Amino acid sequence: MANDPEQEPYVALRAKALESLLIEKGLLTAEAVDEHIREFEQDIGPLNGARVVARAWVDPGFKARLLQAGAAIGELGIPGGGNLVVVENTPAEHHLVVCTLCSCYPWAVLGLPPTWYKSFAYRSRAVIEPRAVLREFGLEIPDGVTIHVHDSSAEVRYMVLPERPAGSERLSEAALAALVTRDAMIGVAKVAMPDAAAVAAG
Amino acid sequence: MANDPEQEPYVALRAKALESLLIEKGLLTAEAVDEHIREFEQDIGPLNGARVVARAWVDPGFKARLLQAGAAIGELGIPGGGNLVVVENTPAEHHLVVCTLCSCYPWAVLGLPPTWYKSFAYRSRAVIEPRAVLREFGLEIPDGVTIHVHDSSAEVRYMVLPERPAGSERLSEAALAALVTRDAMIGVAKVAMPDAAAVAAG
Amino acid sequence: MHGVHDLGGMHGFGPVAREENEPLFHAAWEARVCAFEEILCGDDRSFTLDAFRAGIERMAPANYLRASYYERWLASIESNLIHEGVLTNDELEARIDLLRRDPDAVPPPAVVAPPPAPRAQPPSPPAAAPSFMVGDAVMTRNVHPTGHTRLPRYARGKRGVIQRLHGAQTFPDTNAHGLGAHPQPLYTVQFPARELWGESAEPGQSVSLDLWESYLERAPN
Amino acid sequence: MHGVHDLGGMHGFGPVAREENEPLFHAAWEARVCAFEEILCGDDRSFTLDAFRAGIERMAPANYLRASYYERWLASIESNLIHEGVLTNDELEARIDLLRRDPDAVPPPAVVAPPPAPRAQPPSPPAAAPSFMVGDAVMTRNVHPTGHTRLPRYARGKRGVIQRLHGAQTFPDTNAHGLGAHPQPLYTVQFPARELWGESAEPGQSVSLDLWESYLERAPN
Repeated sequence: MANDPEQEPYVALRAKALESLLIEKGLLTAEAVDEHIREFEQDIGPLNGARVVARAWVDPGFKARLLQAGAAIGELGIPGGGNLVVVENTPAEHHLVVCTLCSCYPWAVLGLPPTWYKSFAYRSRAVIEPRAVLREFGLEIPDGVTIHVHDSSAEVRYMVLPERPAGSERLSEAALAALVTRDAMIGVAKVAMPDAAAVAAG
Repeated sequence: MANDPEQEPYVALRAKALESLLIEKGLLTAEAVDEHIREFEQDIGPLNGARVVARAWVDPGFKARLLQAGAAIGELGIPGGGNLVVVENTPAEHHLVVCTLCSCYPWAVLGLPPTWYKSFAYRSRAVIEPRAVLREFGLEIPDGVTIHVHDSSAEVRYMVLPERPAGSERLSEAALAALVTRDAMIGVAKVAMPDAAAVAAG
Repeated sequence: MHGVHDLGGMHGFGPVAREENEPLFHAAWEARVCAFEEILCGDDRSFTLDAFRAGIERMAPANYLRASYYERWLASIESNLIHEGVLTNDELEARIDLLRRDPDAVPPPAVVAPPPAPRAQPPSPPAAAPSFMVGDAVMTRNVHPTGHTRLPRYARGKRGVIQRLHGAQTFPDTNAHGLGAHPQPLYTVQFPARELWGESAEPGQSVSLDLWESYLERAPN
Repeated sequence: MHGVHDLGGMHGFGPVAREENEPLFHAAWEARVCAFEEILCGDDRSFTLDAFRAGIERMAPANYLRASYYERWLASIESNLIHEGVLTNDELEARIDLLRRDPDAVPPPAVVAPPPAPRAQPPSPPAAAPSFMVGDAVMTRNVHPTGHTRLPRYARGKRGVIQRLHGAQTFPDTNAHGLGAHPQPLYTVQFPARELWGESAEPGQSVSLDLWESYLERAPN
């Protein structure tokens, strides 16, 4: 995606001019803008989703309620689950989330999307060649596994509940949460045990 | 379509560099390039098509052969009709030519296409809203008339044989040819008698 | 609309480029634009989310593809505010000129007037009861509206199965254009990839979309 | 490929802009590029017409939309000549640099060597006899190849009627990629606009396309 460096100063100037006019017209204050940026940076992000996943792994009752209705994230004090659908990866089914028309993404549990999720390449290809896309992410999905792609075309938001990694039986809920990556909750990665990850990276 | 004036010198430089290399490699000569340009400018063009149309209007035998096979343009000494299909406008049917994938155009009879024919707007819209496009050209096609759009997706080339205007019965073949416009042979205009045209313009 | 934003199934954009340790924003202005949208966009605010999306889609296709993500957001915020009469293009250009000449220019003191009321939306009839149940086979309609729609081009005229009901939700195709919310039942519809992509489909794949009832017809048996 | 070049039915490009008394070319370089293509492109020349078209389609989508018409031609001529080994990108860049610094630089005297022979195409089997007759109902296949094709996206999986037979012609989908001519019967297929555009179609309209036999299947009754 083009982010023309020569153009950036002009864009920054346009944004500054717009803010100046909107303040003048009473539509926002610089402080409100700052406060929203603080929220983007501190209050939302994939740690919320990771807590949800870890809880679902250790608490079958919560998991059942979560798969029934994403609003169950409210039990962990996380707001915004009213339009959330959580889909579960299993050895037979793999879920992947995309938004082909714009960049819909489950802010409540994952925060702001990474640039690749918003890229033309991901948006165009995830629905027509998900296996090829996942291979670029280093994730080979065997032919026997069905891939379900969720194209977020309305206000429903999708989060993937990844498979709990083998060998994680004795980890605490907090230790489990620390394993869960943003990419795993989008469906472009699996959750790995730290050792396994080190081996894979080696 | 963007023809960025600031970029043009660079494009011109690129074209010049390419020509210089191709001459050096013996793939072309500047004289051959000049000769092709002379042909574009002098030998091909809509006058050929206008001669074909006028002949078809005055010679029913020629018209029948032309509608049967575009190669009949060879009878007028015009080469390149082997892949030409001529389609006839009537009070009940209107034909329109486009190339949605690139810019295929019947060079043999019409020469090089105008920029609007190659524009993204014409290529995208002519197949889905031809009546709206024709209206922008000032041509209102009544609802009872069927519009046939020819999207030139292969090496077949299409030329429209327009309706002979009312009141042209006493005109010579040469005078008829002078009435026939390029746009009428693409299907975005009708052929008008000079007086009628003057009235319309007034 | 069939715009360049409707990217599903398109070719030619290359591999998915990822950035290691990507920052949340790549420039300070991006964060501010993101906050503008949060503050200004909503049903009872300056413009609706549907109008915001439609504003991005109305960008000239070459500009859409050339602009960065938050540049597209900024373009839509500007065009929606201009459309709603909150500001004019001349005001914006003048302010850009002022700040270009003097980056520290202090704009006139803020007018402590209440912000303009958002444009009233035309009333909508209540949503009808859902016509389809989970498991029903449906066909998406072969429609090609020139306005905003959330039925992607790759899923027109295709056969799928209702997978989930979501209750009635605001219809973007009207709401984006100030024509009212007209809530309709929303469904998750699952399509076999082969239905969408024919023999080009990868093996063992489905695609699900969230689609409003008026995008759907009952499938013939 | 589903590229931005596949424009049929797209929205967002505005009205058709016309230029009064348009010149044949808008700059001298355009005429020369047009002549290069005439000289270099052909079955027994440096690259085929299909490869020329595919070269345009391979442009990055944002560049395709931004470039002018003959800029796209120049880009494809360059990329095809580089692909065929006639010249290298380094040679091209060096020559551009030379001519930028000294517009009147005289290149080395022309080597009066014969031009490189065009790449040999793989042999093709002869074309089969046509499977369809005028009046036959056919369905276009729902295929989404990543390579060059002349079946536009808007006409995939649609029902039409054979209107004309054109004999066997080189198949662009293979020929564009140096995979041989593989001639196939070519047909003009006529589609009712309603089949293509559903209820968005204007009244009383057809669209005809020239389609190769392998794009087609016999339509079910």
